[in-house]
Amino acid sequence: MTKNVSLTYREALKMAIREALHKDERVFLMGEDVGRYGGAFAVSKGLLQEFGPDRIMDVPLSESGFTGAGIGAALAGMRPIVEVMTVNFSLLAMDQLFNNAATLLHMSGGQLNVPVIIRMGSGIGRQLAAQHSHSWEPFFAHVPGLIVLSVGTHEDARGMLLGALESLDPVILFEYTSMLNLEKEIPEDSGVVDISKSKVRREGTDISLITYGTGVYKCLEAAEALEKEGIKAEVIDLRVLRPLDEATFLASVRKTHRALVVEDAWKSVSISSEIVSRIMEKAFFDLDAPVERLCGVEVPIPYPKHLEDASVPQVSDIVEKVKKMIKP
Amino acid sequence: MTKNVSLTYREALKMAIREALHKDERVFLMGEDVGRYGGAFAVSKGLLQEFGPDRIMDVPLSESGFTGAGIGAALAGMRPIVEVMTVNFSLLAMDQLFNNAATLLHMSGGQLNVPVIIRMGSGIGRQLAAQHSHSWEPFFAHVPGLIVLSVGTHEDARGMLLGALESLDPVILFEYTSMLNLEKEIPEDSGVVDISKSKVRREGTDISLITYGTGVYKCLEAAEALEKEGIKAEVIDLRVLRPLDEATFLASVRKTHRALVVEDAWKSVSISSEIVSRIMEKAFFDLDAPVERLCGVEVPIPYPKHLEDASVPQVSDIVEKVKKMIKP
Amino acid sequence: MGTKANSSLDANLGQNLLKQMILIRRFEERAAEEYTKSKIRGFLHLYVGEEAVAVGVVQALNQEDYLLSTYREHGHALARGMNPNVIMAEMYGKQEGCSKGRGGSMHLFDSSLNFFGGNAIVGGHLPLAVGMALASKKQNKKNITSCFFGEGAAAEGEFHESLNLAALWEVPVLFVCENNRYAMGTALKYTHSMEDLEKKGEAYGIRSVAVDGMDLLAVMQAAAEAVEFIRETGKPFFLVCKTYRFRAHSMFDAELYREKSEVEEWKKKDPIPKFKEYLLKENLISQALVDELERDVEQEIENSVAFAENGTWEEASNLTRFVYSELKQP
Amino acid sequence: MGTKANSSLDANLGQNLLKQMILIRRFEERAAEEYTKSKIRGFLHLYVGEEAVAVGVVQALNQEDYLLSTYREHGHALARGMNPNVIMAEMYGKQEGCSKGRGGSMHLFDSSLNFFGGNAIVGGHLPLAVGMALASKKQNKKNITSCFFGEGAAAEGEFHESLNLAALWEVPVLFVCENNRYAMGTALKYTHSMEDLEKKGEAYGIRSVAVDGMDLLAVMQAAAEAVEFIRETGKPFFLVCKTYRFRAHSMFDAELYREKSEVEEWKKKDPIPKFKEYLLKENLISQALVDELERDVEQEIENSVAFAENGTWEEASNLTRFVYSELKQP
Ligand SMILES: Cc1ncc(C[n+]2csc(CCOP(=O)(O)OP(=O)(O)O)c2C)c(N)n1
Ligand SMILES: Cc1ncc(C[n+]2csc(CCOP(=O)(O)OP(=O)(O)O)c2C)c(N)n1
Ligand SMILES: [Mg+2]
Ligand SMILES: [Mg+2]
Repeated sequence: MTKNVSLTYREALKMAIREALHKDERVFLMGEDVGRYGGAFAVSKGLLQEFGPDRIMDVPLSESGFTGAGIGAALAGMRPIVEVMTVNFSLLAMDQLFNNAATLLHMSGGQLNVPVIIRMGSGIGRQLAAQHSHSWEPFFAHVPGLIVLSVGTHEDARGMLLGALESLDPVILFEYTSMLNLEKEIPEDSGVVDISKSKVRREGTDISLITYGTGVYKCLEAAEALEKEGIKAEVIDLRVLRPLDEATFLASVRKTHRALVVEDAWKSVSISSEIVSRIMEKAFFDLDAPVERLCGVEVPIPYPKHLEDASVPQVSDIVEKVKKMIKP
Repeated sequence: MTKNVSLTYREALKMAIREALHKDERVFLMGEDVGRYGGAFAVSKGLLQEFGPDRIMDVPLSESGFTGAGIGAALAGMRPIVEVMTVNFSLLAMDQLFNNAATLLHMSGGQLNVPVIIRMGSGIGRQLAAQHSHSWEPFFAHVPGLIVLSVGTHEDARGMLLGALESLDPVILFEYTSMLNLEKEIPEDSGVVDISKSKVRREGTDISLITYGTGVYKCLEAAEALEKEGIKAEVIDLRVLRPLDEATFLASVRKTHRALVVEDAWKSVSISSEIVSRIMEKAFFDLDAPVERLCGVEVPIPYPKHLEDASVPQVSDIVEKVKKMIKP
Repeated sequence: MGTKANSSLDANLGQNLLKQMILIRRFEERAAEEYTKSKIRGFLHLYVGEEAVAVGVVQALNQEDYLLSTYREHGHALARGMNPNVIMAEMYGKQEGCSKGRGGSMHLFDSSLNFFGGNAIVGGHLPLAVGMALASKKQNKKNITSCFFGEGAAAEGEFHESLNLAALWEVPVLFVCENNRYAMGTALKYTHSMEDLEKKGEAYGIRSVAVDGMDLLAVMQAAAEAVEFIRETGKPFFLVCKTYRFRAHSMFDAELYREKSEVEEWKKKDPIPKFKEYLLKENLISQALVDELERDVEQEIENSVAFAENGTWEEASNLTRFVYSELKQP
Repeated sequence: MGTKANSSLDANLGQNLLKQMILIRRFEERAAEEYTKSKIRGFLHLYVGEEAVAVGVVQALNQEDYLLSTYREHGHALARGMNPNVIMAEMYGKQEGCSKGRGGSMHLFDSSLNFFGGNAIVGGHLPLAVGMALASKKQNKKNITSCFFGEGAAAEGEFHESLNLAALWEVPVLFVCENNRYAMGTALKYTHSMEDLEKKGEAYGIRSVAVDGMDLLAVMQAAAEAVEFIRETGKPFFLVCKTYRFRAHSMFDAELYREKSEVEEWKKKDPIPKFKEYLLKENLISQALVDELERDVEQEIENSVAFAENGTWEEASNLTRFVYSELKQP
């Protein structure tokens, strides 16, 4: 039996990057302050010293430029890991990501591959207000040609990047800054993650909680609390937001007949909207009640803690909601 | 009784811009090639001669710069109409639109208004391939702080801009280049459009076709064809994609008990996903069958006509789909 | 020192400017303290060491002029005359804050003073500045727009687009680049192939000057000349102020990327003692008055903390205010 | 003419380059014809008048070098040696096209010739070029990356970011700005505050040269010098070619923004007759050979149209091919 090790989400992310750099000499990490500063959130701290400036490249504030350069380097045979410091700044690189990375394979009739990995610190929870708290998963999940992953657990922090490294197509990795210091146990031999599959994080029979990212631990905690009240919630971590692995959540809904979708992103036109639609289309007759959504409140995120907290679903909100759904 | 006049979608758009310029001296139009070239699609042809270069401003290829300048001018008391030549290039201005236009009112605690109008030529249908055929309505509709409108008919081409001019908040206007030459009749006194409301474009009792943009005429044509087969389809033109006017489409679904959502944008995480979700949440028990979606096929749009046509719903697809839904 | 402006510096003005610099310095030191007590959260970017830039430039402007700044904007806000109370309350996230608590440290706004933020996307406010100046031109207003940003921002595409547009359209913008030699942990030489940033302005045909940003008198004079040029010609101006931040980038920064000794070297150029000694030497101020100013500043800061402490929290039920306008078109 | 290169021009090379220019010209004239017959659709941007730039620069490169171009790229593709058949078939949207019909006129790609498009977002390929050159550097390859774009593109933020990155990282990119004085209908003076675009390169510390883009020999020499500099130093180079497009921006353009007489003036500088006369005068070609070249070109073009006509349409069932890779990691 494998032993468990305890580590933070940050440490798990760093282990993955280190392993990628060791495994494949075509890999290099580029991004603002990844080197000398040690990474805006200390994820890459020490890597410059270990791998040198050719493989850990600090870049100027030029999101479109260096993201595009990462795509170009991928076209020319490298395996760049581009860090966009936070997803908020990816708005400056959208043209490169959507008009180039996502289209070149198709536009060239299959001639060109773009094996680039884009890592981005994401999400709300650090009181950084309206311009620094975006959850842009819904944008990326809309765009064909991209593979979009959400790192909701420590195991995935340890292994998703390595799974992404096996892809010939561009991969967008959402990492969550609010989870960086969180410590959890994972199996010592925890490794490469299959980036095509969702995962049932907890089994249950009464309702399916479908979520991703920061929602995973929140839903697990809610499921724990619900258990005490006699409600068995199944927790599905979507993990791959594009292309969606619908088989996993549909199977769950067909078993539980009820579902609640939970995410931090704003509600309208979100990942949740898509999940609800797929259930409507493919499991309508399995439902005992309408699927519901708990999402981010539609407001530019405010700075004060109590308002920030109020703007995304909390564990207690999930518990309350489920209870209302099951025992109305 | 008012007379009807016949005009193209392009002419209707131009009439609205002219009227806006006449009505309010704070209004000016800025964009690439809006002046001397006459507008990439000839929408603003002649306006430079009529209003002069201060009010019809050609700008360099600097989408982020001039969009931001439009936002700045709005902050300082003007009423800019910014034309982003096509929505494909708006990816370069996302930071300005989402981090500035959509947030300034909130971040400033209500101090600042951003009465800017962003017009964008949109959609597919001219064989312009993967980098020039985007339908980005879903992105914009996701973002609080923006008002997002879709100009699906000639009446709206004539009046939506004027409605938008009354807003103190940023308005995004999707116009459809594939419809520019289309000629239709509208009432001669057709004027300002209420930009908060959807519209029932055709009444029916058997199914609700919910759509927007290029979907409107397609659904009307489909409804016509279905009528001949004894199926009465109601056609809802959403018009305002954010904030959604859900009352209108929910009322329709409560009446018809069946719905098909139609749009050109890619299916996953789309406007349709949101419509389906709202129906799930608020009209589940009114449904006789699952709501379905006909959306863009998830591929970067290919160049050849037959493949381009195959990548978005056609009238015949809508007719077929409805027939299957109603008489399975 | 020894700039032309020396002789003409009025004692009142000198005292006022010294007080502003001390206020900014002490206010931020207090903010840092409150941060460690978790009264202030989020990102907090201190301006310590750079005070001469904000104070020197802002004094050259008038009340009608527009100002835009970055997330490192406490100095500009205070120099503009914003009340320390509403700034501190904003950093506490209280309703009484200038942005009703929504923005925090990075989003100070005061439209009554034409202070337009408090912008946290690096480079994102440059296009806004150009547009505001364009509006002034269209409205035949005589005001100018002043826009502060760091040298790191000058690597962004929006810098390029904004300078080109401002020059093309001939609009009255004062671009003030605060070259403090670091963008977070990335030194100038890793950010720009051309370290003489004023050369960049020239590539757009924009009049450009670099000045010692640690010397208040030098900044004042350069700013005065720049503002005069802009008001006369209606054209933009690019002013590079060479400065240094004495503290970390933000409260999260371990400062691995620079030597302590470098920081110590720069601290010798601290603009506050330098300017104070100048005033004393020129008999434009007395030590007693300096002490009084410092006491006044302490009091103002105490007041601001008390004001913030006594502020109220917004009701969570008001969470969705200010997403759309409550008023209709005037 | 009268450049240093003259004397050393080899007859074979001269004939070959003349043929390339004629091929590009005639190929595009034919494409325009097929457009009016609706055989070709979408946007079609002609390069007529600018042939000396593509031919002059591309001949200076070798097979290992990477090339990137815009939506006005037929000239670069043909100069690179792409088969006219697969280009014409691509414009017809046939499966036999270089991009399997997916791309059309704006998206020609040929990875076997290191030709990387065919990019239709103005300025969007500049960052790609920098990244490809960075890869070469990391891989210790000796090839360079050549990137063509218009003067309009130089107003985009991505131009600024790309030049700065290339200079900072010291990577081997040849930036070729085709200054044809118009970006669609917007003349240079409305696009750039500084019309001498080579000055822009200098602001990044990049060696920059402007050359007469209507003169093949001048372009050849400038390109040769630029390429030599890049290969020797590993650093970028900015080459501005002053040229002109004789035809409309695209097939949708009514050309309201310029005088016919201006176009006529520029047509007098047509690079093809100019170069042909030079070759004749220097006895590097005979009129008989010119006639033969022209006949060959006509034949190639006929063949390409026949090839395109005979091509097959992709099955609609294959619509979603090439969204994700069919192969796994090698
Ligand atoms: C577009 C964008 N990219 C990255 C960041 C993260 N960030 C905040 S400040 C900063 C450094 C900016 O340096 P500079 O412009 O020199 O200003 P300074 O902080 O030195 O005053 C970075 C990278 C951001 N806020 N916005
Ligand atoms: C980002 C972007 N904005 C706008 C356009 C529309 N557009 C296509 S070509 C063009 C003009 C480009 O001019 P220039 O760079 O000088 O190249 P030229 O066409 O003259 O060769 C414009 C505005 C586009 N394709 N991409
Ligand atoms: Mg700095
Ligand atoms: Mg041009």
